[in-house]
Amino acid sequence: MSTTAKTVKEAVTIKFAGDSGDGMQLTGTLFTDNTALAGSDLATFPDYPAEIRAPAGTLAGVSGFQLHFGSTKIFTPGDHFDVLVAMNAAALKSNLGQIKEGGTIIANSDGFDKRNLRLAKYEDKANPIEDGTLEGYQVFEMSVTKLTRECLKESPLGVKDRDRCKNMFVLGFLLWRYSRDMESVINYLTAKFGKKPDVLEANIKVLKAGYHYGETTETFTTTYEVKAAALEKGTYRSIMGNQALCYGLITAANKSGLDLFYGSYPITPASDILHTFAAQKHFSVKTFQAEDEIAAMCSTLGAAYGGDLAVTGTSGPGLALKGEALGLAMILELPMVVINVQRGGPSTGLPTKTEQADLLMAMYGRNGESPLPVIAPRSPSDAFEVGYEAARIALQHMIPVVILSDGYIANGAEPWKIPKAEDIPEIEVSFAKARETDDPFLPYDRDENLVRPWAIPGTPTLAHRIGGLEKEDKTGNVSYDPANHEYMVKTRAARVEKIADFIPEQSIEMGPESGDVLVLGWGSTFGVIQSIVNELLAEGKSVSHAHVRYLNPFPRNLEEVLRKFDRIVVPEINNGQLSKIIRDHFLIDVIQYNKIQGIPITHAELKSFVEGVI
Amino acid sequence: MSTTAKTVKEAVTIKFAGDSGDGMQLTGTLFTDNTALAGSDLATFPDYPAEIRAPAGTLAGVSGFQLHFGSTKIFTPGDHFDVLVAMNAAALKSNLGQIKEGGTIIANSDGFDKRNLRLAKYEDKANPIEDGTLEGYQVFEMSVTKLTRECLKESPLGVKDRDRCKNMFVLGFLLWRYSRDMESVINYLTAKFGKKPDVLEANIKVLKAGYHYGETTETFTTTYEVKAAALEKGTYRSIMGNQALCYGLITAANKSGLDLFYGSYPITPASDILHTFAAQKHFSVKTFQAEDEIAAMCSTLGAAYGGDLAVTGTSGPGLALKGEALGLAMILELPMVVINVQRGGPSTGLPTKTEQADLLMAMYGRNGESPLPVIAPRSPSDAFEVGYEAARIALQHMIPVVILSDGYIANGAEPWKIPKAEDIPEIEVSFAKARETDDPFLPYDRDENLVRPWAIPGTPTLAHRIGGLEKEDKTGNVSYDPANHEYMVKTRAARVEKIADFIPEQSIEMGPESGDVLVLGWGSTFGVIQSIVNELLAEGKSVSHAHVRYLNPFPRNLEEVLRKFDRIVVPEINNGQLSKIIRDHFLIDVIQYNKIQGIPITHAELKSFVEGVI
Amino acid sequence: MSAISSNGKPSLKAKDYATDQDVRWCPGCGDYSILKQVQTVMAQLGLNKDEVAVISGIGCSSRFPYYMETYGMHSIHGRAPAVVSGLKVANPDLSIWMVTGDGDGLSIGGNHLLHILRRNFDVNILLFNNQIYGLTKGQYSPTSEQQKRTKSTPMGSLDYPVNPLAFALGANSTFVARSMDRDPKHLQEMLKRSHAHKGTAFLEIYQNCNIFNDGAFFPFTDKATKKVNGIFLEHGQPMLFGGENEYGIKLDGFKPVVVHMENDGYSADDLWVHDEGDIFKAQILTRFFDDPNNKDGQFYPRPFGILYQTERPCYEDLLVAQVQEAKDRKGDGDLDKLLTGNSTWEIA
Amino acid sequence: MSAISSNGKPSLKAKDYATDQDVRWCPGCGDYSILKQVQTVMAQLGLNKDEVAVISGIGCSSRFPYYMETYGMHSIHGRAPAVVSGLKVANPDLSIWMVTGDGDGLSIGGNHLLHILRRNFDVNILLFNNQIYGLTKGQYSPTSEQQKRTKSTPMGSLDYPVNPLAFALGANSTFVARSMDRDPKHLQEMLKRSHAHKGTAFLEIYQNCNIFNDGAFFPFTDKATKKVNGIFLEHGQPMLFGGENEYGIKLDGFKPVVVHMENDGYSADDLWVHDEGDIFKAQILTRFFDDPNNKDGQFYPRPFGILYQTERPCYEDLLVAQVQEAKDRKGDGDLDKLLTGNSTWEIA
Ligand SMILES: Cc1ncc(C[n+]2csc(CCOP(=O)(O)OP(=O)(O)O)c2C)c(N)n1
Ligand SMILES: Cc1ncc(C[n+]2csc(CCOP(=O)(O)OP(=O)(O)O)c2C)c(N)n1
Ligand code: SF4
Ligand code: SF4
Ligand SMILES: [Mg+2]
Ligand SMILES: [Mg+2]
Repeated sequence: MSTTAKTVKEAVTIKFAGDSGDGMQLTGTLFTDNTALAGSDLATFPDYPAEIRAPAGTLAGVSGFQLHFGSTKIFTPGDHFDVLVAMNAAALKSNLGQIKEGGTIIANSDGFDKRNLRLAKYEDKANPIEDGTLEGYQVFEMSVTKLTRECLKESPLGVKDRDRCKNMFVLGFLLWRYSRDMESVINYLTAKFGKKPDVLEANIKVLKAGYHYGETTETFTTTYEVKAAALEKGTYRSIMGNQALCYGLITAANKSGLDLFYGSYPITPASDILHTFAAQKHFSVKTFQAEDEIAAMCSTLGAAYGGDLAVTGTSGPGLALKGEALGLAMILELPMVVINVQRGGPSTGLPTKTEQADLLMAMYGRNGESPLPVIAPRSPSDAFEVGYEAARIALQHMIPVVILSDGYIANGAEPWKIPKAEDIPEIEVSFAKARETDDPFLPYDRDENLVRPWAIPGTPTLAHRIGGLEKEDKTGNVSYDPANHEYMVKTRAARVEKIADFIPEQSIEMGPESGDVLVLGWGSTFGVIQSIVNELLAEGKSVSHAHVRYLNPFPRNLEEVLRKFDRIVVPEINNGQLSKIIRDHFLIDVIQYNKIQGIPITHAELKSFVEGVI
Repeated sequence: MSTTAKTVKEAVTIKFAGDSGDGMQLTGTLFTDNTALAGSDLATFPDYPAEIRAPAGTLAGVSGFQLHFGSTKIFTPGDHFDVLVAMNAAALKSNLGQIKEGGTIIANSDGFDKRNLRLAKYEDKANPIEDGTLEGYQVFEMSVTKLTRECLKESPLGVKDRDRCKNMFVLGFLLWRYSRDMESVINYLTAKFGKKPDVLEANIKVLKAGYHYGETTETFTTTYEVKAAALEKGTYRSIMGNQALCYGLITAANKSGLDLFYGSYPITPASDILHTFAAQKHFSVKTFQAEDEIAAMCSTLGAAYGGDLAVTGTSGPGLALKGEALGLAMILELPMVVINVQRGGPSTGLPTKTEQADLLMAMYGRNGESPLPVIAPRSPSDAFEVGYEAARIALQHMIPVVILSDGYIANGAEPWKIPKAEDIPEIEVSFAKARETDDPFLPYDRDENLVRPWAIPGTPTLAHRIGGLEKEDKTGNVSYDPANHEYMVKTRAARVEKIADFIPEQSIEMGPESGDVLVLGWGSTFGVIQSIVNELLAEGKSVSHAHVRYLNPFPRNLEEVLRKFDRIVVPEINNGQLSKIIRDHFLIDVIQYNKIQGIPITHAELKSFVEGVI
Repeated sequence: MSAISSNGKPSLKAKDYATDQDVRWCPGCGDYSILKQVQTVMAQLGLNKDEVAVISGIGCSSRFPYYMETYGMHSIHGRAPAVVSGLKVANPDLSIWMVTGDGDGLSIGGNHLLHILRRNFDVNILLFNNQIYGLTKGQYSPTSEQQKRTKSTPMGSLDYPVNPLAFALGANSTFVARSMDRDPKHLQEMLKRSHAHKGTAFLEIYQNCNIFNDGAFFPFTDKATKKVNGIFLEHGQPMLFGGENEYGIKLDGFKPVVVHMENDGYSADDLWVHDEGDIFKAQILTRFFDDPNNKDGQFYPRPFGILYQTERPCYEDLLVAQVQEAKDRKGDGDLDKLLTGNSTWEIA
Repeated sequence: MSAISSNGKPSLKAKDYATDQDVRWCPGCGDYSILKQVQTVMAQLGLNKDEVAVISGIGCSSRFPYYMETYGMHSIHGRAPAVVSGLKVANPDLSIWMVTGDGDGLSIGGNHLLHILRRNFDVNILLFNNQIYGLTKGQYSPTSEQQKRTKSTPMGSLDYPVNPLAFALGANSTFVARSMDRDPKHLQEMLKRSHAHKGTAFLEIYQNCNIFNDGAFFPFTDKATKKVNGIFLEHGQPMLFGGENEYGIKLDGFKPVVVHMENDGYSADDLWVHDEGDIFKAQILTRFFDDPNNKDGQFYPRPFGILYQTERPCYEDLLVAQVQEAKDRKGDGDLDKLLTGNSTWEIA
């Protein structure tokens, strides 16, 4: 039994940082699962290097995983770290700036040899651990590599495989430090390496070594505990944004009794959507890796014509390419879902970074009058509902729906209270039926919601032609008639407006219904806005938070909601795009807060900005 | 000598309408040239059938040419016709609606036989000339076909060729009716058919026959005269929009000492730009018919990198396809001109009709923050200046400039006072020069106007790399640095704003500097706005006209100009796109007048709308 | 495909496949004949109108679907192959006929054509080759001969042309054939063979654009000259041509040689016997008019018929099988299982 | 291209063509070797850095320009051929090297590749074929073998692969060759030949992606196996391969047959003699590993070297000539004449 004191903490942020090869993503994920089991609320954020495998030991090669967990509600992965795990010099250097004052640094001293220091560009190879650079921090040096090798000296594994275990040492140590047991990790390892007993044994051995290293080494005098958070009862899992989006869409397909077609061309950060769907073929999911984004879009509208729940996904440059074909999809009035996982732009931009700068393109990036519904998830788990919602709107209104996610949501993970399949409503879909009569079928004859029939090729008596030329009302025949054109343009706009009758009204997420300041957000800024508004309210400030999921059409009551506040702050990870749309729609001025750095808005910077506005 | 009385008229609108094969475009053009020589002001508008050669005699096959000329200033081709020339039943039927009350119809009775009546879908082949349909109009029947054959019965030509001359009969008749001489036409015919004496003779013979038919036939008691307009002194020619655009750009290339590269893929109504450039190779114009619009855009930015005045042109669907590559051009900061001749959308839409619905796509149709300058011509001849202006801005600011023309401007013609080459200013272009120093060349080191150097491959000591990834300030090296990204995004926006220092301030075209109503237009609505404001002012109303050529950035004083009026009316051939931008920029509400019928706004409808607003 | 039309009426006539829309091609356009042959063949095959989809891009040729009383889509320029791919995946039982032009299919659409050919979806592709851009009023196309003077090339075009059938072979097409608008019988035959082929059938159809490129194929359609300018390939038959088969083609190694049977004293046994299954000989056929080695401009007749055909699994069948295999392995997807995943925890 | 660099210094070394940017490929990536060979060859050819432009699309391979101390552009995915076309027209004297990948060049960029090949701009195209999408972390590519299991195809890919060299021949390429990252000498030789070729030189380079598709070309690079698995083509030489040229290839009509020289008792004279100018034999070479008729899975070695080469005028030269011709005919453009046109009138 250990003699160390135990301190209870409300919330902790840990950053695991090391070389791409050091397995920090896995370490972080396993610690996260364990944390979740312990009942904390949490949020995570991985940041991968831009290159596939940047040279080992270099700054470009640093891979990180950030975890923020606590006994209170956790909204973001956190601005600054209480603890930094630095497996080598580069990892330390590239994260030093974000450690809290007096924060803890756990450094693998074996990662600070001459070579590593040189690669990390430490001038004349001065070791920051020794030269006082880290003054003011609590630094724990551990010779992780040596210790790992030491405890595996009997292992039949080769050196390379042995060294691979070193992340388990760190993990074990942290589990001890935060008063956890090792069970969940051991289960994982057993499931993964069951067939490789040597590897399994080695990993567990090192894990335990790390754990006991904490217990036994006198240097470490305190351990910590973060109590369970008051989360809603239920069964939880951790889920990532791209994954949640796929599950939402598969659920929609299942609930509408349709096959799901996914036509896509790989692109960061959307590729995982293709990978996830490709693994779910037993849900009648058909994936098609097209030759480019234009083919992806066109195959998707082809599949929609054919009667599938058709989905395509891409990122900014890909959506730009899809513009023309998306215009065709729009005029054809076929149901489909178009996912755009936004990344840093313009052009190729910052492929591995996050941004919200494709909103205007999603709204206006097509020739002619070509409005489409646009909706955006606000967090990784929210993407599940948004995926389902997009499909529902597409199918019930015979219209392509654009989903605007982003890299931060796509790769972020958070706990998710798992819904029961039976609790999720069915989606009514009825294909047009064969007719008795001989008079011509009218593919553009609309119902009271301006929705045309979905007539699937192969259905008797419904043969009809559609295309990209302006079409006559009802018959869908090509028409150059001036009045008809205006009527159809207005009708296509009205179709989008009509959707507002079938979506929830805009709600205030937090704070009073009216007052001085409303912070109005969309997409992945949800977490940070929640956290600052939460604090400001606690400090007795008059501030509220509204978050727009339905960007087109807006909820009917949005204007009303906005007019109840004196000042409206719109934080965006772009140069002010929602702001433009709000001004245009309501002639209401807004106060923009724009950060365009490829990274999320931090709690601190947004809070001080909003404080300045109150 | 004729005994007929002569009436002087202020302005006349004539519509020449016939089968695609009847040569109405030529007839109209020749009469127009003759009219111009007579010193009238004028405006014309051709409307071709959507199909290449719709079946002869059908409504779809009707080809028309509209001419509005007068001794006062002429702003538009006119809403309604004083005279309709109808070569067959279909031509009559599809134009009847637009003839003024008591207007004149000159009908080729040979075009009203059973077959023609059936093709024109006249119920049970009732002849409108006989069944009273045309009551209230002054109808002149001439058996043009027979008369033509008659006067050519000695001609060695075959029947087909003889019949081809029948448009000359009509032309001759109209020349007589409007007190003209035949010289200009005879000159044209001589130049064209000099090598085919039989054809030449036949055409002249028929022309004169038509002329004398008027003189001698007792039925026609009056002729008309339209006196010369008070136009600015000088040498004039008639010019079409696409042609003027090309001439403006060739002039810019010539004045900047650069070769002109035009990379394009054919598309209606932009194809003639390619055709025009292709015929000017002796101006060092190099045309490249690319495999698609993406290749057109990329070859254009390649040529810009190589040091040419690089230009590409397309219409809506093509611009949608260029979006991604245009984003690259933007981040590369290379000079080029991108022409979009707008047509009816969305999707393939109405290819042969006009529209202004690509403004928002031009502004926002690219991924990421990707602002570009956008300018628009207001009339066919104005396209000359706009072409030159676009090139000037592109070259002086190292930036792609988007020109938004439309089908109405592209195919419309108007008199143009020919400028002297020597009076057109040079455009300063200086490529970066070879350096003595060995320190690295900085491709993104900007001058005080935020303009980077144009360093042409092949220049010693300037080797450098550019690309679509975010680049470091000055060096242009790939950079993932957050602060640098924000700096570069803001700088690219500032570059566009900076252009406002180098363009004229917004002027009021007509009417007081301040007052009740300002009619704010852009592009091809110029003529119709001028004409109604002109009339309203004459009627003592308080109304003014401002026309925005520079859509991005706006002239510095635009807001000031707008705020001087109580109400602002924005007429657009779209669903309200400039309106959106005005509201967003200035939080000034506007009164939209939107017509989305693929045809220009008429004088009458706009006037009554604006009257309603005053 | 049943021989009985959906509404229980007996088999259909050609005109039953026509819509009520006025056909908007120029009088005399070769497209009329192709339309007629397609309708005729569908009637002969007894195709069910409701189980046929005609998909096109943009161009005069691509107006085709509007005139077919079947399902159809007039999509966007060059993208029909991608639309077809998605439709076929969603709806594998459809008989899909794709119509494209030399610009639509080989200029803007070349990439999609390449990929549909290699994936081998079971569709029939009809490429109307008039060696010109018709709809945009007469610019040269990728199949136009070099030096062609058009609106966009007043001094003559510079691009070396695409050889559609050589391209198709290079793209691993499983069926490569050529026919023409002016030979209804042959065209019908080729349409039937295309339909019979399981996989992507690529049929180039010479089509006269009498407005912008009149007579481009005159030598092969004109009564007086066609017999000697064209050769009609038949599997297993010696390569004979000319009015009375007075000419033949034999192979000297890899070099095809045109001989006069009588004058040069040859018998059918001496000749090259056409083998639809031989991709290398097919390559030679595609270059009868485009052989870089034929420096001395040796004359060869233009081959019509099926140059090459082979069997290969179709993409949609492989996909269907994979979905089935997944279900066999994992059972039909269970939502709760999917949503729950492998690692969960309880908040009590 | 002078052998003296712009700033008057004597000829350059390979390293002089390297930039100051850290190379960001994975350790062990085949791209490193290719970069080195290109730099070495440029030094050997004495290319002037300022007269070289390296243009690429997007992909790991397309990072190439950042590492070359020449002019360069890292453009967008698949579009490099179009960028190159415009650049070459504006600047015909540049030595342009285009770098692309199997995804960049044959998936999204296939159409532009087709058209640059037929137009025959004078550029060198290096297609790094690693049979995978590297930059996007391991999806199958158009050149991946069927049934390949990747992130996007956990049950195996369904698409029948593109055969890059067969595609290039079908696209009327004037120079078609293959080499590999692991054979520096041969790669350098091929790079020189590409540079020497006047026209679009299409060089496929087998490149190992040791992260996502390691060992894809192992048989041709492994000491033990390469000799028997690859054959190095030389114009005018008999087709011999194997460590001591113990194997040869002869042609039975159109069928290539691998023989053991000694055991089967053959002499060099019995063998197929490689002819770079023969497009039909080149077709056979492109299908040594991809012959639909090779049902019985006959083994053939993989050909490396120049499969085919021919001469054809380059687009940019024809264009330059046309502009000159226009000037000769009409004289240098006179603005006033242009603006005035043929029919004017005076307002006095
Ligand atoms: C994106 C886009 N680019 C260009 C066009 C204009 N366009 C329509 S058809 C066509 C080419 C037609 O040629 P082809 O495919 O040979 O068909 P044809 O008219 O000759 O039958 C072009 C360039 C278009 N409609 N869309
Ligand atoms: C328009 C667009 N679509 C997709 C992508 C994502 N992407 C980048 S590289 C690439 C394919 C890379 O494969 P390859 O061309 O073989 O190059 P490699 O990385 O294997 O060298 C893809 C799909 C992109 N950058 N742009
Ligand atoms: S333009 Fe040519 S291809 Fe088009 S319809 Fe007319 S004749 Fe046929
Ligand atoms: S992913 Fe493959 S191709 Fe890309 S750098 Fe790494 S090893 Fe090379
Ligand atoms: Mg064509
Ligand atoms: Mg690759």
